[in-house]
Amino acid sequence: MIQMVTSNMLNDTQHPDEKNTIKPALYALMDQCTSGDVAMESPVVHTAIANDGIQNNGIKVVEEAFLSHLVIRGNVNDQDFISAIETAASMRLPEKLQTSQGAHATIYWVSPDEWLIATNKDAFETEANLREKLSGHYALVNVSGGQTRLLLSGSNSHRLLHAASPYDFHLSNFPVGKVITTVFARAQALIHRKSIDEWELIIRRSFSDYLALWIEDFIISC
Amino acid sequence: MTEINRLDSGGNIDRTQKITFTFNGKSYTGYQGDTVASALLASGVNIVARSFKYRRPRGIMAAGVEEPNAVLQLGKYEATQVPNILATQQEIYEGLTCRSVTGWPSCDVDFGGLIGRFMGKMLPPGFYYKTFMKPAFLWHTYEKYIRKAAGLGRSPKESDADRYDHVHHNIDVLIVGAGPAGLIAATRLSAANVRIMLAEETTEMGGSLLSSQQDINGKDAKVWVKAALKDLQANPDVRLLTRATVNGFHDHNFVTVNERVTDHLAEKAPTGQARQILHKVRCKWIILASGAHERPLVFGNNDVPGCMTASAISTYIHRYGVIPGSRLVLMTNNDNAYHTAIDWYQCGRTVIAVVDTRPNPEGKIVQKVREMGINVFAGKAVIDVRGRNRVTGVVIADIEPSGQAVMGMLTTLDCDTVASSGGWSPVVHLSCHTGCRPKWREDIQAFVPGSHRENILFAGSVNGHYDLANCLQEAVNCADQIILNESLTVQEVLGDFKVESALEEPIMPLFSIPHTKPVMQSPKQFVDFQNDVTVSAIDLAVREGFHSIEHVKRYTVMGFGTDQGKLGNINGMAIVANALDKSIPEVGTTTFRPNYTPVAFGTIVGRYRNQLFDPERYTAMHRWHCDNGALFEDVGQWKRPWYFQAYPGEKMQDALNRECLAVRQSVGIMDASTLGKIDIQGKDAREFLGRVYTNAWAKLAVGKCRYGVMCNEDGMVFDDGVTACLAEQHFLMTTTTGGAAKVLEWLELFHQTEWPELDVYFNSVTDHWATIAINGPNARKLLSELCEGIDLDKDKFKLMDWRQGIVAGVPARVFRISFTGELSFEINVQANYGMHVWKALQVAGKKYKLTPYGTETMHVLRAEKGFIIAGQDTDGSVTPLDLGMDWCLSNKKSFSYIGKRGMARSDCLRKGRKQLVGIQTKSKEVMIPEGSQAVDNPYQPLPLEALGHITSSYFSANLNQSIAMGFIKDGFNRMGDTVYYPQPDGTIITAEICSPVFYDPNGDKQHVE
Amino acid sequence: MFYIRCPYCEEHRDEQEFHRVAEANLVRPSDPDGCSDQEWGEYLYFRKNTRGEYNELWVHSVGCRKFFNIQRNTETYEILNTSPV
Amino acid sequence: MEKYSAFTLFAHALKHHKNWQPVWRTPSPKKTYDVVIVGGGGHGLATAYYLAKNHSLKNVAVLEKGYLGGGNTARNTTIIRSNYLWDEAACLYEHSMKLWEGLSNELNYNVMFSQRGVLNLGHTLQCMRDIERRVNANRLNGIDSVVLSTKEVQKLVPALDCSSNRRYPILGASWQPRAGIARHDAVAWGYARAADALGVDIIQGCTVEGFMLENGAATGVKTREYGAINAARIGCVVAGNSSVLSSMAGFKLPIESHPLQASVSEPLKPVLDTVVMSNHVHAYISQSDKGELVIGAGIDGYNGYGQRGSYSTIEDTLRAIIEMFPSFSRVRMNRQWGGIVDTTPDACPVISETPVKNLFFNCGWGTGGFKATPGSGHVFSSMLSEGKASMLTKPFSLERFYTGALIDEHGAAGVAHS
Ligand SMILES: Cc1cc2nc3c(=O)[nH]c(=O)nc-3n(C[C@H](O)[C@H](O)[C@H](O)COP(=O)(O)OP(=O)(O)OC[C@H]3O[C@@H](n4cnc5c(N)ncnc54)[C@H](O)[C@@H]3O)c2cc1C
Ligand SMILES: NC(=O)c1ccc[n+]([C@@H]2O[C@H](COP(=O)([O-])OP(=O)(O)OC[C@H]3O[C@@H](n4cnc5c(N)ncnc54)[C@H](O)[C@@H]3O)[C@@H](O)[C@H]2O)c1
Ligand SMILES: Cc1cc2nc3c(=O)[nH]c(=O)nc-3n(C[C@H](O)[C@H](O)[C@H](O)COP(=O)(O)O)c2cc1C
Ligand SMILES: [Zn+2]
Repeated sequence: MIQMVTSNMLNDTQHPDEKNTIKPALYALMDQCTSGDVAMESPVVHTAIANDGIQNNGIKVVEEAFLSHLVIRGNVNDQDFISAIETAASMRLPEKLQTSQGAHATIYWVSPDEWLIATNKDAFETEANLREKLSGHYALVNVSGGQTRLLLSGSNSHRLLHAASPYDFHLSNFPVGKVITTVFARAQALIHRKSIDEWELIIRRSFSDYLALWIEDFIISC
Repeated sequence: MTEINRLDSGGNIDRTQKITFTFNGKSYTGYQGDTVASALLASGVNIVARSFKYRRPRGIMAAGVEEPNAVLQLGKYEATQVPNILATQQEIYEGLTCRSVTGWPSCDVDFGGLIGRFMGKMLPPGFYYKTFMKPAFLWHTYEKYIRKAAGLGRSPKESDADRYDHVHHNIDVLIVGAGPAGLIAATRLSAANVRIMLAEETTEMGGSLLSSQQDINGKDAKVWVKAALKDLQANPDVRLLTRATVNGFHDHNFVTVNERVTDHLAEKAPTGQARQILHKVRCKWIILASGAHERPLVFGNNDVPGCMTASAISTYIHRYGVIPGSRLVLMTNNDNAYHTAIDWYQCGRTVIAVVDTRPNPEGKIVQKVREMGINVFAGKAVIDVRGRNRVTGVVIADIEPSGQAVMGMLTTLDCDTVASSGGWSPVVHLSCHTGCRPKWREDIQAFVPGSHRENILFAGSVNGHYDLANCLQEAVNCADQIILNESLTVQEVLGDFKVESALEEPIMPLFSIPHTKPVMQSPKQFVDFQNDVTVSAIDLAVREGFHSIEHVKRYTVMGFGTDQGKLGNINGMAIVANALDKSIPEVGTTTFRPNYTPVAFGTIVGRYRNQLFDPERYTAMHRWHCDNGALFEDVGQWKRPWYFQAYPGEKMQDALNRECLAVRQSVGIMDASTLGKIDIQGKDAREFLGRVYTNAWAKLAVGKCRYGVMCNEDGMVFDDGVTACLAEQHFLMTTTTGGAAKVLEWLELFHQTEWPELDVYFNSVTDHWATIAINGPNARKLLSELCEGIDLDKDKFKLMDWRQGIVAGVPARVFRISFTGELSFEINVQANYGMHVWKALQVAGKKYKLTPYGTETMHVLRAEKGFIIAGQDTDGSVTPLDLGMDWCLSNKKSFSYIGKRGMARSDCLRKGRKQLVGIQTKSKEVMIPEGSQAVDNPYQPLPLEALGHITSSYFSANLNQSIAMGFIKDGFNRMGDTVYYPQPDGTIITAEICSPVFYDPNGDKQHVE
Repeated sequence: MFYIRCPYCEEHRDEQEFHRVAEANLVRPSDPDGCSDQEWGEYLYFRKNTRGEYNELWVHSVGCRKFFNIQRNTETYEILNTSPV
Repeated sequence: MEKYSAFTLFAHALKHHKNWQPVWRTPSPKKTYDVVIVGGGGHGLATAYYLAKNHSLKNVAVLEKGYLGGGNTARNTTIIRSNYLWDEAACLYEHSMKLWEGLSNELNYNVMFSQRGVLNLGHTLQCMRDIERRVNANRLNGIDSVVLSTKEVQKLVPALDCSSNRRYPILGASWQPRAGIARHDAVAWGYARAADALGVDIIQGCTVEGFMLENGAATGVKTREYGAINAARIGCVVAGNSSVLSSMAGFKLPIESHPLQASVSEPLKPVLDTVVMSNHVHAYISQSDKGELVIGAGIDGYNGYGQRGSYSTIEDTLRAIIEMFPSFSRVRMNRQWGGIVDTTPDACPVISETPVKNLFFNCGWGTGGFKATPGSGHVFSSMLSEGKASMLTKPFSLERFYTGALIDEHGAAGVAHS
């Protein structure tokens, strides 16, 4: 915590190579967003899903663009790690295949040592806040530009999932709040059941044009 | 054509819906609910095909998927042609167009028939292995004719415009077949709150009950079927599918079901609908209730149109109101077939006789038939059929109780239809797809499913329960077993039934009827109709030494057809057993494999065709590239700009020259976002890097970058890239575009399995960062116009440094690394800003004539500098030493890094290995094509010893000459030597071995102000 | 089509989420430089490749990205057990 | 051996085909043989034939646990070509190709070797570089091999979609006109018949369960059905089961056995006159003389001896076929099956002495050994008769996995799985 130095500080003169006046930073924390008036483009900006999304016959898909996505890595057996995260996020770290929902954020379980937090709060602040609390062996990675969240909803939404993925989405196997990462069309997605007929899909930017095309192809013929 | 064989009533067809269709150019009518087969039979059509080898006229023999003859070409339009559709499966719709796939000029008059009749003797099985060998050069010509003669339908020539879909299911129980067994199992389970799918191949649920006159609970079984369906439909957890074939049973209870959604509606699927759906089902349990196929008996000329299986005739009568003839002779070795005689009789047509091969049939049903006044000849068999295009009569004789010989007087009976029944073959196919073998049951003369590892249960006639009561009971037991095993609670007990048990007399073990003449001289007795395999063919195969049933199959091609021998295989096995004097189980079956019935390629592919075939991965700036003349190169799944056309039609080499000069003379811009990027955090990150890279990482300072090469454990280069030290315990690794996923998995593999004690985490950030490279003497000037917070002074921001600042208003990490040899900056911004920064650079770059360039120019520029591209200049057999990269190996590391031991193996250290060098053509304007092979003396006779190949070759506009890199044996020691590159056109390119660095060898360009 | 229980996600997933990596328990020699060519060759290439019960290393690549061991029968394709590495 | 020809066929027809002789005998094994060959696939049978024919070793037995030719020989897509990248491999496969060219007449059995040409398509710039490299190397080795443009490919194969708007457009191809396909079963049968005629005992239904070993040397085999059989030399040619056999002798091989699948469509009128292979989208296809499209699928990643693989592999393959041939979408798939292929780290075979004296292995042909059947048998018979490697086989010894002198035919070489 004392060692926390954002690499903003590295900018010009304080290169640690040259000036060893402060303790070197362990991790490079960077505010990657601009406060200025700069045009952002979401991964699906050029697809049918952009803006108001696409819908037909009881299936709707819209993007929840420009959320902050942060990967958290750490050891669940490390009580300090758990409590640091929980204090910083004011949320519980979800159990296996679960999510936890806060006012501004959702934390998704990804793997035994990996979680994803998606929040409408600033990524830098969130990360800084977490890093301030954390110590020991952990990692935080800002991936906000690398993925986006889609909201799939409607009474027929499960049909889209059944066409795209071999996983069992039946309520008995996939209750509200569960999350998995699985095969989706010929790419992959993190899928979270938000309510009976609402699903969050988190997909990678570089695959999003393809997936949007797939979704469009499905929805117009469903 | 009038429907001379249509009964006045009966059948599950809609007589208010008359439908017209075309067969072989002639128009026919039928009713909604007819198949092509039932409609053709109704109209008295006899010939639907010519046989494969002997070109004999063939008619419809069966009523379902086991039909071997009635194979049609379907379709009016080119794009919707479907080859090899079974008339017995295809429902008619208005305007349906189909024709026979064999017969020239038509299947009614086939000149091939003459050849077949006279040349037939020359065509025993495998005749082609024995002939056409001399003269050898003529084989190709023979082959052409063989190919033309073979093949059934034809492929469409145009692309399929229809849509196909896949649907995944995870369910508790899949029930295959909706006969009485399947239906009652579904009913019983439907009260247990489980997810069920019931899939039925035909158009209607009910199975054999639809073709018979049985009662359940005291009423016509069809009433019971309706009621059961109604109940099932009311349960949302039960999925009912008709026209849905369970075509494959795969490991771990994974099953594919092919649903033909619109084939009965029209040639092309109605707009918006998928033509077919592939259901991919993962189920806890399977109940196989797929029934049994009746097999015909084998006798002389048993293929003349008018010869059918007994049950098929009953099906045509009951399901379609069609009776396929006037005067019937029925031959059987069992009781069950008597039902067909009764059905025929009750239609008011003549049953000439029932010929029962059993010496003393006395069963209830036999009595009943006798009482109807029908002749029953016991202990006799049909040995031959009269007629060519249609049965005109049969020859019968006494048969020994052993079935081994016929004797006595021959009698001829006039008739136009011969039904035969040789017993039933359970549809065990699916039960065998995961490698289990069926087992023989002597009492019913049939194979039933063998024992299984999987959760698969068998109910009904598939398991040899031919009696309806037993059949239903077994299905109920299956359902109960699942309920018990899964500890399910049942709300109410469903599926109780009352059925009168109809005891039958045993079947006589008989498959093939002997003839008075020896096998080789008797009239043709067909076993596999589609492939023209006869008893004598099988007999000959066995005599020639093909004793294994698999050999017989392959030598005679029995069971190779579109029907996979559903009708004939068991008879064939029995004939082999007889010839070898073995039992049928000793001979065994051939292997059952998917598909149970054929499945369209399109269905298997589903949506994943054309644009959806494979993902196209785009960067954040992709749209700009599209709008600005980019042509793309496929790199892995990525689309990368290859080069940009400044104007439509600009030639590639012109574009490259322009781009290359722009970079070296002013500044160029490239989208480098596709490079793999891996975020590495943890206190042991440095140590880890030192283990997976060949060079040293211990001292890399924060703010610095370093190039690294990664090897496999065998010492061969597999990826390379630059890694930056972001903070003491935080690194950013870059990989090649194609290598990203592989490298990440490689790191994880070693971390998770070998060195879990190292504290480090890896995460892909490839998609998170948009990476823009600006290269050229004006790169700094350009950057300085948009950049804040970074001192760009060349001594403050040195080569292999990185800095953080603001570019075009966006926080960025800027790396001063160079793959072109020019002054170069790689700007990384969060990808949502990528397009903004890219565009801002375009605007600011105008005054420097900022030029976008693609991968090809990047390749030329790096080649001018002698930099390698992993994957192009390496191929998995190249060590860093072979590349002259000794400088990249650190032998001072305490840990034996990955690849170190591998590259120290004796062959990797031997003299004379191929080494990567520069190649300069003697005529500097001549380019050596990539892939050209070097030789020392091109005038030697073949084979020539190749010294190595050209890996990279370009025209360098900057140097105004060609440049190349390539491997040469012992190349490092041969600088200045001349080598030759012989070309396919006979020319020889002369070149000199040189340093691969063609441009700016001292690296001065990096130091421009 | 295998149905594989990931020992980390603790539930069954379709085969498409996984891929096989290698024979299980191939341990990198602790002193590679001390190995003879023969020993190193054995480590690199020579495998049990058992017909019958066999241990393999798989990875839940479209999922939790964790490597794990499978004990399965290469003849019947039954999976007997999966366990974390 | 009775001579086969149109004339004898006619003569037999006159006698109602009553007098054809068995193609091979059904002997019981003797106590002792000069050479025992384990595995009655094409390679084993060819080895036996050449031992008898070229090395005058007639006291030879082939032991086959199932029916002869029932292993991968029965289940491969029959592609025959010799356009391999590395000299060592190219020479071996070209040696085989030359034998194919006279094989029907040599064996007096028409193996229906159809030199209809093989195309290896390139879909990316790197594919094309690799193709150029391989074709150039082939030419120096005297192998007929050329690079074709997209246009030329289209002309050869009208059904192929060569337009530039495909996901992975076809940029060109390598073309070997002498390459082609053959009738796989006939190859096994032809060799068996010819070997039998020279006195080789072919024993089907005879499973080798172990070796008799004395002082580090093999002296015979133990069989399940017939007990011990002595042999001066033993050659194992058991493809996917090689590791099973080597473990009986106490050593491991650099081999892993994987399922490789294939499928056929229903028979069609001629629509594809050559063989089309694509490494990149990964599928290969030809049309047999009977009319079915024969399609080779990918290899499954896991080890398996089940002669079947995963359905997703079949899906992937058909996706690739429809990407290349969109007009085949309504054609239907009739049957799919699998074999067990013995893969090596460098996709080249092992033809080698072993740590056990007098025991030799010929294996590791993996996904592409059918084409090598005559050549493999030819060179292995020399090894068995001389007890050591020849020029052609030396590079393929086990030794290379220690020295590192691998002959890496992966990737760059357009190995594909056939
Ligand atoms: C789907 C598929 C497609 C292929 N496509 C091609 C292609 O297009 N072109 C090409 O060139 N190659 C292809 N191959 C590879 C080719 O089939 C094989 O490399 C080749 O057939 C191997 O021949 P073989 O005689 O060595 O093996 P096999 O034919 O497999 O013979 C080995 C024999 O050994 C027997 N055996 C095993 N264990 C024992 C024992 N303990 N005792 C006694 N006998 C035993 C087996 O029963 C078997 O008959 C393909 C393979 C497959 C599976
Ligand atoms: N007395 C006899 O000799 C005898 C012989 C056989 C059958 N039978 C009678 O037949 C009935 C047998 O009933 P059952 O329920 O066992 O069989 P069934 O023949 O009535 O039903 C089986 C159903 O399965 C379907 N099917 C088969 N394979 C399929 C697949 N792969 N995918 C989808 N559907 C498939 C068939 O289309 C059929 O509708 C009983 O009524 C029995 O009395 C009598
Ligand atoms: C080149 C080739 C062509 C084949 N053609 C057919 C065919 O037309 N019909 C068929 O049913 N099987 C065909 N087969 C597959 C065989 O029936 C069988 O599945 C294969 O030899 C594997 O044997 P198995 O299924 O008995 O294990 C073909 C096999 C090969 C190798
Ligand atoms: Zn997992």
